[in-house]
Formats: sequence, C-alpha cells, structure tokens
Amino acid sequence: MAEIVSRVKRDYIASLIQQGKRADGRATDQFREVSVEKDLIKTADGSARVKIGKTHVLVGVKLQKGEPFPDTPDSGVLIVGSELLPMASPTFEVGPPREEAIELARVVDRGIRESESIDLDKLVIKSGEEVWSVFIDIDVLDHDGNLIDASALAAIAALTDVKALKEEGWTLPEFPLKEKPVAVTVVKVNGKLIVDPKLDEEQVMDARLTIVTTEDDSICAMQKGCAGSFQKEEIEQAYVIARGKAAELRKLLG
Amino acid sequence: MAEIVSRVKRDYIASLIQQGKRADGRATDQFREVSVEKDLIKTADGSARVKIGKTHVLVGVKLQKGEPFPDTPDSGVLIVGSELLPMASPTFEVGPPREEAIELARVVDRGIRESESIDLDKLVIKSGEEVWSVFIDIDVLDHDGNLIDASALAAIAALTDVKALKEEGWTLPEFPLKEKPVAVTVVKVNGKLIVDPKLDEEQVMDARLTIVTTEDDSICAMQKGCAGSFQKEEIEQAYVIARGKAAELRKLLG
Amino acid sequence: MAEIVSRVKRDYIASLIQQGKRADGRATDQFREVSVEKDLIKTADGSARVKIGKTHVLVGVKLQKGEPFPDTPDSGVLIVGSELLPMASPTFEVGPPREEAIELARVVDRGIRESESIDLDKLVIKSGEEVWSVFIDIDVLDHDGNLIDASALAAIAALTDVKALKEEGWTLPEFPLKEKPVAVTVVKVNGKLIVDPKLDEEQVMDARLTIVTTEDDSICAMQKGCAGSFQKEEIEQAYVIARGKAAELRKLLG
Amino acid sequence: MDKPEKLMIDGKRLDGRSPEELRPFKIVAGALERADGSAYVEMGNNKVFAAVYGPREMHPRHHALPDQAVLRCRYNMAPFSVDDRKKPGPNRRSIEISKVTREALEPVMFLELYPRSVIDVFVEVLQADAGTRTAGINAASVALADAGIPMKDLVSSVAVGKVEETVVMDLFKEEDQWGTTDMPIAMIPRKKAITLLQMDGHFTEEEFKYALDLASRGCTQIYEAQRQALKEKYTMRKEEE
Amino acid sequence: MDKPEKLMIDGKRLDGRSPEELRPFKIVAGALERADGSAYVEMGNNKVFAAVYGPREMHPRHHALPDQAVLRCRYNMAPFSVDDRKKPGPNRRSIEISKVTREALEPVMFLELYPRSVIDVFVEVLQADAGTRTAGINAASVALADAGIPMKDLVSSVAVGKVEETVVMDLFKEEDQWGTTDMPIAMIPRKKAITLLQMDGHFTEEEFKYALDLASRGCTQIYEAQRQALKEKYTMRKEEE
Amino acid sequence: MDKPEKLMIDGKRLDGRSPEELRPFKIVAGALERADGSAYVEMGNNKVFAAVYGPREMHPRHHALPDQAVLRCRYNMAPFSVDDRKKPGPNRRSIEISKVTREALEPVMFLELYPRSVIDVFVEVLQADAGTRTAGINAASVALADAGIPMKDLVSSVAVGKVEETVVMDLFKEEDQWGTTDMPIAMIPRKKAITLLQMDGHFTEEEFKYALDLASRGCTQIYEAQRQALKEKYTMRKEEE
Repeated sequence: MAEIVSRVKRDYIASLIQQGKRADGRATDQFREVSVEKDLIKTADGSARVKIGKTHVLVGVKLQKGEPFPDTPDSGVLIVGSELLPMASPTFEVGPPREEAIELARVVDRGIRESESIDLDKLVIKSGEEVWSVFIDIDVLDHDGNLIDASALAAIAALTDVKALKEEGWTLPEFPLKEKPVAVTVVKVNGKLIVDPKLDEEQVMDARLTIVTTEDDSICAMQKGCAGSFQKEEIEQAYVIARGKAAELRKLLG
Repeated sequence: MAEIVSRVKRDYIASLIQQGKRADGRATDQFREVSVEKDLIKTADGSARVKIGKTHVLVGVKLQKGEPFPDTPDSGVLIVGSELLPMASPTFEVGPPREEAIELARVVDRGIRESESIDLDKLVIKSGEEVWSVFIDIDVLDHDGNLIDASALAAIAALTDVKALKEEGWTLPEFPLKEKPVAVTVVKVNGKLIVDPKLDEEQVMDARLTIVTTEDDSICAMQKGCAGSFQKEEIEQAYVIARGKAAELRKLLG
Repeated sequence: MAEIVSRVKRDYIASLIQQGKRADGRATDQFREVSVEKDLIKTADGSARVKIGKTHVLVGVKLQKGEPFPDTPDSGVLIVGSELLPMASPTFEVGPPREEAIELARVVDRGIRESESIDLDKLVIKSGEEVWSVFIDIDVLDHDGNLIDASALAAIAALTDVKALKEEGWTLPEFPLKEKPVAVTVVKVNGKLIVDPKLDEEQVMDARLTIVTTEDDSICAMQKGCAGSFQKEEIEQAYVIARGKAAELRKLLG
Repeated sequence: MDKPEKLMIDGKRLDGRSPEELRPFKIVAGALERADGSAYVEMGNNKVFAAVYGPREMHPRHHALPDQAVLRCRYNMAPFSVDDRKKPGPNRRSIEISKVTREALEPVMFLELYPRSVIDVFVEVLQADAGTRTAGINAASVALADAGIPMKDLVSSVAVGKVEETVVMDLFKEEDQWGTTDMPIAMIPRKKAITLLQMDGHFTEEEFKYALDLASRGCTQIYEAQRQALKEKYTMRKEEE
Repeated sequence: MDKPEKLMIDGKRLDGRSPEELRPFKIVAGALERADGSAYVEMGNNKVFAAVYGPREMHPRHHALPDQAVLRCRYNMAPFSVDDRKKPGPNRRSIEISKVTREALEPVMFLELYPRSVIDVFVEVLQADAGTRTAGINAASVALADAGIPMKDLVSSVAVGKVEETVVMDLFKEEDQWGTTDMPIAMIPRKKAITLLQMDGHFTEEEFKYALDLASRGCTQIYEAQRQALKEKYTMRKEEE
Repeated sequence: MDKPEKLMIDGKRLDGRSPEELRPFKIVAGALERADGSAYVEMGNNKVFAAVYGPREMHPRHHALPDQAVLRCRYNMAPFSVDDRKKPGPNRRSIEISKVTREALEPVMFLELYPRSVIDVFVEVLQADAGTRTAGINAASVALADAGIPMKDLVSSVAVGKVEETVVMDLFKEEDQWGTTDMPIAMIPRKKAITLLQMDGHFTEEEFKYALDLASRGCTQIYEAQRQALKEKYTMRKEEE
C-alpha cells in the first residue's frame, strides 16, 4: 500500500517540476539539508546516522569471524541488510523484508562491492577456513524519500568509522577501506530530472536512476527503478548530475 | 480469537468472585482436582501427564547429545518448547507458536533455569564441544484454564521421571535434578485474588501473576500477564498464596 | 482452488466413460501420445523431458557431495523435489509446495527408492562422512492431467541420462542404475477404470491408484488418492492394467 | 537400533506374534474434554489421540465451499514421540499423511450436509511404533462418530507387510525398519471398500493379493473394537443421564 | 566478556553507582518525524526509539474489535545493537517482550474510545545495555502521549535486581549478566499500580518486598523526567506557533 | 571453474565472438500449452520459458487496484539450472530480478485498461549462462504479446559489459564471472527508451556511453527476432484455421 497523496497535490508537484521548480523551493539539482554523524553506537564496530531533510537512516557495521564462501576462500565476506522499520512510515509493515527493502540493500551492497571499497582480500584469517565478515545493517527510522542515497551514504560513512579491532585474529593497522563510493539517485518527473526526491515527489516520478560513482568519477553501479523509461540522453545527463552531487556528498564523509 | 463467553455469564462469574465465591463452588484459593502421572512415554527419557480439572497437559523430556552454546562451553543445554495443540481448544489454530505459546514455554523455562533445578554443569561430555541437551516439550491436549501451572508442574514431574541413560557418553549415576520449582498463578478478578482459574474465569480476569517458588519458599521467577495492574499489597498477598499452594502441589511430585 | 469445469461438461465426460468411451476418442486403457527426450540441460548431470499429451514435465538430476544421513552412513542420499510451477496451470499458486506437490515428489521418490533403482551403497565416498547426493528435481511446465506418471517417467528417464562424473571422488565407471520402475495411475470414474486421465477427467474421478512396477512386474510402490474408494477386485484389475502399460512406457526409456 | 539377525524365528515374529496376528490394541471413545468428539488409540506401542471440531464456520471464509463442508485433517507427532526428537511443526511426511488420512475418511462422510462449514480432525501421536497413520485413522474415525457427525460407516485401518518372504499383519517398529514391505490400508470393512492404500517395498502379484485379504481381516477386528468403544461411551452417557 | 571478580566494591557498583541509584538517563519527546508520536530514551548505554501510529484503520479488518481499539506493540533490536550481531526478524524473546510491553501499557489506555481501530507502538533498540524492555516502555509511554492519544497516566519502568546479596536499582550489562536476579517492573507511579512484573533469579520474601519499594522509587524519578520531556516538547510547540 | 588466463585473444572472445556480437539465440512464441501466452528463449546456453496469465481476477482481492491492472512478475530458477543446485523458492536475488523485470515491462503496458485485475508473468530459467534476466525479459515480452494483451511495443533486452578493457555485447558465463563489468539493459528499441538498466563493475564515462550504444544495437537485433517469432506463430495459426 503506497501512501496516498491527493490527485490535486500530485498534479501540483508534477507541474511545478515541469517548470523547473519544486514545492519546497529547491532547485532541481539541489539536495535537502544533509547531515552525517558518526560513532554513535558502541555495540557496533562502526556507525553513522544520515539525515536528508526528514529522512533518517542509521547504519551499524559489525565485524565477525566466520567462514568464507566456498568459491572465494581468500576473501572476507560482505553482507548488507536493511530494515524499513514500520516506525519510519505509515505504510511500512511488520514482516520479512519486501522487494523494496531487498532492492535497497542490494543496491547499497553493489556500490560498496563493485567499487572494491573494502579490500576484502585483507580480511582473511585463515585461507578457506576463517575470515572477517562485514555486516552492514541499515535501519530506516524516518522515510521522507530518497532512501537509497541516504542509506548508501550512511553505509560508507559507517565504514569510515570502523577502527582496527582489538580482537584475536585481527592483524591490520586499520580497517582496509580503499574507496568511498557515493550513490546519487536522479528522478524523472514530467520529463524533467531532479535529485533527492522527497516522498511526495517520489509518488509522482516516472522513473528513477541511481548512479554510484567513485572518486575518479567512474561508475561502479547503477539501478533503474519504477514503471517509466529513460532516453539515452537523459541517462547521460543523469550521470553528469550524479557525479557532481556525489563529489558534494563525499565531502560530508570527513 | 478468544472464546466468546456471553456478557451475562461473564458478569455472573465476576460478581460471584467479588463475593468470594466461584461458579463451581471452590474457595478462592482452591485448586481443582490435580493429578500427576509419570512414565507414560517410552520414546521419551522422562514424561508426565498433569490434569487440573479438565485441563490436560503432557510433557516429554528427551536428552540428546549436541553442541553447547558458545558462551557457556561448560554447561548442558536446556530447551523448552510448547505446542498449544489445536485439539485442545476450539480457538487454538494450526500454525507456528504464537505469543501465548511462546510465553508459556518461556515462563516454564525460567522457573527451571533460574531455580537451577537441573545441574547443567554436570551435563558436559566434552567442554566446549559436546554436551547433553535437555529438551522439554509441552503438549497441551485440553485447555480449560491455568495452562502455566499445569505445564510447569508437568515439566518438573517429567524431569523427576528421567533416569540415568544407558547411552555412550552418559557417566552420571542419575539425572542431576537439584530442585523442584513449582509455579502458581494468582489471578485478579474484580479486585479479588483467586488461584487456578478455569477458562471462563480467565476470560474475566483483570490480570494474572505467576510466581515460581522453590522448596525454601524463595522466588525464582515471576511473570505478570494481561491488561490490568496489581497493587504492591496484592503482589505480596499473591506471593503468600503461591508459596502455600506450591507446597501442596510439590507433594504430588512424589 | 480447483479449475472449474461446468457441471454439464463433467456429466458428459463421466457418462461417456461409463459407456467405455472418452471425450478424445481414446480407449479406456490408452495413453495420450507420450514423448521422452533426454540430455537437454547442460547444468544438470542428467535431464529428461516427458510430454503426455499437453502435460509437460522436465526433470533435472544433480549429483553433489554431501554428508550421509546419520542412520545410513554407508549409503548415498536420494532427494526428490517438485515444483508445480504457476506457469503450468491457472490454479497453481506461487508459494511453498502444497500437499499436491509434496505427494507428487514423495510418490516419485518411493518408486525409485523402493525398487532400489539406484545402488545408493555405491555412492559412498567416505563411510559416514561423505557421499554423493542425488537430487531429482521435477519442474512441471504444463499441467493437463496425470502428473504422477509423467513425473515418474521423466525422473527415471533423467536417471538413465546420468553419465559417470569427471569430478574428484567419483570412481564408478557409470552411474549405478539397476532398475527402471514405472508408475501407472489408474483412475476410477463412475465405476470404470481408465488410464492417463486428462485434467478434465481428473476432475470427475472418484479415486486414483498409482502402481509402480519393476521389470519383473512386481510392485514396489502404490498410492491411492482422492475422496473415493476401491473394491479389492478393482485394485487387482488396476494392477493388471498398470503392469501392461508400464511395459509399454518402459520401452520409451531407450 | 541394529538390525536383528532374523525377524522371524520358527514362524513367530520377534514380539511373539504369528504372522496373521494384530498387536494388542485399545480404543477409547471420548478421551478428551474440549473437542466435540475424540478418541484414544493404542496399537502396540503407538499412543494416539484424535479430536474433532465441527461442523463449524470456516476461517478464512473464502476457503469454504458453497455446496459442502470441507474436511481438514492434521496429523502431528509430538517432539518426544520418536527416538530422535522431532522438530515441532509440519514436514513433508506429515503433510502427506494428513492428506491420505483425509482421503481415507472422506468416503464415509456426508459433507454435502454442511455447506460452507469445516470439520476439523486433529491427530496427535504421543508415542510412535510403526503404523502411526493407521492408528490415527482408527482414532479419527471413532472421534468423528463421537462428535455425532453422521457417517455412512466407520473406517478401520491396519498396515500389512512382508518380513523375510512372509506376509504379516500389523508391523511393529523393527519389522517396519528392517522388513521388506509396508502397506498401510484403510477400509470400510462392511463394504470391503478400500479408502487408503499405500505401499513401499516389494510384492509379487500373489503376495499382494494375499496381503489385501490379510488387511481386510485385520480391519474387521479393529472395526469391532471401534464399535465396542462407541457403545461403551454411549452406555456410560446413558447411565449418567 | 569475562566475569568480574566482584560486582560490588565498598558498597559501590562497578560503574560507581550506589545500590539505589539509577543510571544517567535522557528522555526526549517527539524524536522522529513521520510517526504520530515518538520518543527517544537513553538509560545508561541503552538507546531506544519508540514511535506510535494511530488510532488508525486495522488491516486486515477481521483483526479489528467491534468495541475497542487494538493495541499492537512490536519490540525490535537492530542487528548492531548487541555484541553478537542479531539476525533480523522476531525471535521468541522479542515476541515475549512485545507482549509484556503491550500489557504494561494497556492499563493506562482508553481503548474503548476507538472501536475497530488499531494503535501501533514500535520500539527500536539501537544500542542495548540491560533493561532494554524498560527503556522501551518508558519511550513508548511518552510516544503515546506525544501522539495525543488520551491516557489515564504515564507508565514508567525500571529493572531492579540482586548483585552479590545486595538489592540494586537499574542493572547495567555486567550486573545483568553476572548478578543473581533481574526484575523488570513497570508502574503507573501515582497509582502505585504495577503493570509489568517479571523476575528471573532468586529473592527471599524480604528482598522481594524491598525490591518492589526500590522499583517504585526508580519509576517515580523516571516519571518526572517523562513529564518534563513532554512539557518541553509542548513548550517548544507553543513557541513555534 | 578456474579463471582463464585471458578472456580476449586477438580481439576475439573465448567463444569465438567479436566484441559486438550477440550469442546465437532462438525465440519461439507460444511454447507452452496452458498459459494464455508463452514463449521460449535461448540466448547462448540460457534456456528460459515465460508464461502469461491474465488479465484475470486478483486473489486476494484487496491487492487489486481500482483504476488499473496489477502486473506481477515472478522470476524463478529451476534447481538444476545452475552448477551448484539451487534450493527451491525465492531468494533476495530472485526477488530483485522479479522487481526489475516487472519495471522493464510496465512502460509498454496499458494497465489502465483492466482495472481490478492482475496480469501474471512467470519466468522459469531451466539452464543458466549469464544474462538470465535479459533472456527472461525477452521471453516475457513475447509471451505478453502472444497472450493478446495490448502493448505499446515489445521490450528487448541484452547485457553488455567490459572484459579486459573491452566493452563487449552479451556476456556469457566466463565473462560474467571474470570480467570487470556487467550492465543488463532493456529497451523499447523503436523509441530508444530504456526500461531496465542495472550495472555492476567499472565504466568510465566514455565506456558507459559506448556501452549504451552497443546495447541499443543488440536490443534491435533481438527485437527483430521477437517480431519474427510472433509472426511465425500468427502465420501458423492462420494456416491451421
């Protein structure tokens, strides 16, 4: 069940965007206020809170010893989970994660994995037997749109918060973080591209495209969503927007 | 879905209790007839059937080799499960255990665990690797109220029925049972406290308090239930009732 | 939800059968056209497709190393699964297998297991530690009746398609297939016995009996289904029909 | 449990029975308090309760049928009923047995009398010793009658099998595990109508025919005990009145 | 975490508190944006959010009650809130805590005001340090008030326990793990009505009575802070107007 | 499967293709009997069926929408379709692919024509060889047309990627596993509208732009084959009449 926005309001939001304006006065390529806080959760090895406007996401990272996957005996394990907590929105329900939560976790996972952000090869304790597993868990506390960007930013922020462990089996001087991928989702409404959609803007969007870029502006992951389509030119334009915004957001990681 | 009792009947039951009387003529602190039978199930290592009035519970205990929990390498494992069988009541449904069944098992578990009824430290075969697991499974066959007391009594009765095993790895002369905790549930109706509520009395109760006591009358576990509340004096009074009734019930364990 | 056939059509089908006739002109003991194709799936170690009329079943066999069951340390493992794919019928639903799919897999399993079709004792790599597991997975792609016979035939055909592995741990010159059991389901409609019911015939059947026979005509498994009953004479007659049809179907295995 | 050297010695079985003999059994009608009907059955070391609720309203309603009652059966084993503790909840075996139990009972029901409703049959195995499904059907059949639900007749059930080339009645655990063949059957004994038939193992045509006869004899004996159990319950009720 | 040699030294606890002392705590009303009411609570190292939605329409509708609202509570721990990562989803412990949380809050609700509807209370533990259920109840109580849902009073909660023969207030992690007894309590402090009471461990009659008194004192302190938090929220709102 | 030393030799790929070349493929419309529409697709060693049912009544009804049909997609892999047997049932990967498959097809649907109903698309992968989701979309698109459901156009799909610094068309298994980048795309080729776009790996801006062009060329080739398959099916039908 999606949250219901009246047709009048939907039409208003969509027609504003067509004119290059937004209901809250932002420019089409402007994010709401973004804050990043780290080191909040003592029980986690790294943690971060990201707020984008009223959207509020908390990510905790835990490192635990475990077995490697049989086909990658010389690599640590990366597992990303997400919970769209029912407290975060009147429409999120109690129960096992549904496709929206699964897609969120998998897009965040791919950005980190494909940018080789974490040097998983360094997280081996004993080849084929014991490795460090990196659990990245996303808790969505308030949902007012743009969950992917907020979650991906919180995840990479939490990873930058991970310190060298003091446990047996840990031999590295620091957590082997090599790259800070940043996801930016560009959304198409009435033929216009905007960034950082609020929830009511998401309800009028035709399609969205998330582009995860690394520090050299190359692309490491993408995901198109929703029932609409993009022209090639729109996608190229989205990339230009995304790499610009990613550079801004990356500065907030400290 | 709770069983529906007509408002007239509910009012009748509740007003009787307010006068210190009960529909079936019992005193407020009187149990229905309680029977305890043991050694009924050959496939179990210990078993007991408890009937309290029309309530009928069968418990089987099985000892099996298994791994200890990582944080207690030198302790056996205790696992209590319960099934509110759909045959036991028109309102019990087929399916995974719901909160009522889970609470039942956990309260029985706590009484046994916290009284250190079983000397789990003696159930180690090889430290950190192999221990005896004690599975206590509660089968509720007929539900006419007061399931917690009946189940807890059947569980401890079944434990007294466990003999020394003849299996490899068993070295004890007998099953290391040290204590016989007994649960007594005191229920508040219209400001009065009664014991051993029948199902129709449970349907008019404001609150219930289960108190598990050991042979020296000290308390090892408690659980308040239902939407009402207790005054401190009521709780102290409930404790006095519970320890008296526990002593009576404990005699039935033989 | 069963597929709904109008009462008129049901009566027509049933009264035809009572006269020893069938809507599609077949004799009561006549199968629809049966085809068996093998070696279709490269990712499987053996595979076969069986079509009986419009019923279409694909079976893949995979051999994988695994642990033996604790009570049979010197035997390989046989596991049969089935999926009544929602694409196969408007009434099959997405979700975990329901009783119909479970019964299908278990009847196929029993025919293979009880005829000792596979010499599981030869599939041991290291006694008590490592054995070959034989996974037989049934994918039902089109359901127009008689799924048990089609699936059992596809399963045994896929087993005849398994070649000696080239993996470490495999030492046998060929897959140890000793017997080719064939299932034939005889269905009772209006007191008459017919074979190979189409879906609309299944919807008017009183009862069905699946008889799995081996090459010497002895019986290795049976399963009665549906809400009706059989007389002893009907069962004996069903056996005679089944062994005759099994011999015909077995020829198709090549 | 190691395999015994022999399962038959001098024509007798390991528990002393002849090949044609049933295990001792016991059937009690009305064994539970809450259910609309119930029964308790022992067959050898099997201990089984059955309970019946209904006809009652179906929940959720869209599972009801407009022209008849739905018969639902649930066969369940207590975790302690077998040597290795059984994890609670249904598994593939219990789902299949629930299905064939329902199909064994349906031929004697008048489901068309109760459109839109459900009749629930619950079978609980407390102690298992081969043949639990047959014990469950025997109990369920009595429980349905005890619930006052109109039935064409009772259903009676027993397993026959083959042990070292001998066809035998009512297998017990060792025979079930180490014998060649297991064939559970349920019948409406007076009509000789077979409502459950499953078989695993090996039978020649002759063995199979003889096994059907043997099962028929066993079911008839059980049928008498089922009727007797219901009579005793009915008499007791009368006396209480 | 190895067991410390002693849990009390010279009458002081390992974190420096006296036996009768609460951990530092913090209560904020209206801590979340989307929920109808919310709160954030720290008790020692516990960090807990609560959110309330409702009264709203119940889905699915047949779970609604004709004469009152249903109160639903869900207690959940974030995977990273404990030392060993917690697998997402409910487990037996969280289902029990959800139940007792609901029963701790029900005595102050006027559920009969909202027939056919549901009030949802969600508790999320972000960082756990013994006593999460009491922190959750404290937060939930404030969140309900923040949602503007009529209540008879606030519910306040704390755990008391026993550590090396001393009855102590508000256990922290080491005391919870290595101490003798844990007794979480919730009260309506002004009525002295106890709405949650659980206990694990060992109490003599005297210890138990003293523990009830101690809990009552703790709840009263928390109650004042809950009221203060709501007042601050209300004042801020007024100022914003 | 060990990593090959090189994935490109003298400008050719390990299966002999040039970088711009599609694998051999085969598209058949109407490949199944029961479904309202169906298709069978091979792309390299992928073997995939798609079936369509609907528009039909939605169950349960409260999932229906008042003003349009719901499009439901279920992507599923047969247990034997991959090297290591896949456990039956959905997993996180298949749930995501089901979602993006639906979103790839929705832009060509007229869902508003069938309020309150559902259109079901089932994709079954029998043999997998990299690019199963693209093969599934190609099959589903044809199956929808075969079902006679009005569509704006067909959707065509292919994955492009990067292998040792070369952007290549239509990855096969070794390239998918050992290559740098995988980018599955679906398009409405005549409108150049992109309806599916996912990417894992590494692309510079230039590579990315070239990859989009390459994908567009691939989709156009597949589009022709899809139309041809439907034409053949239609012709056959005509001949049968």
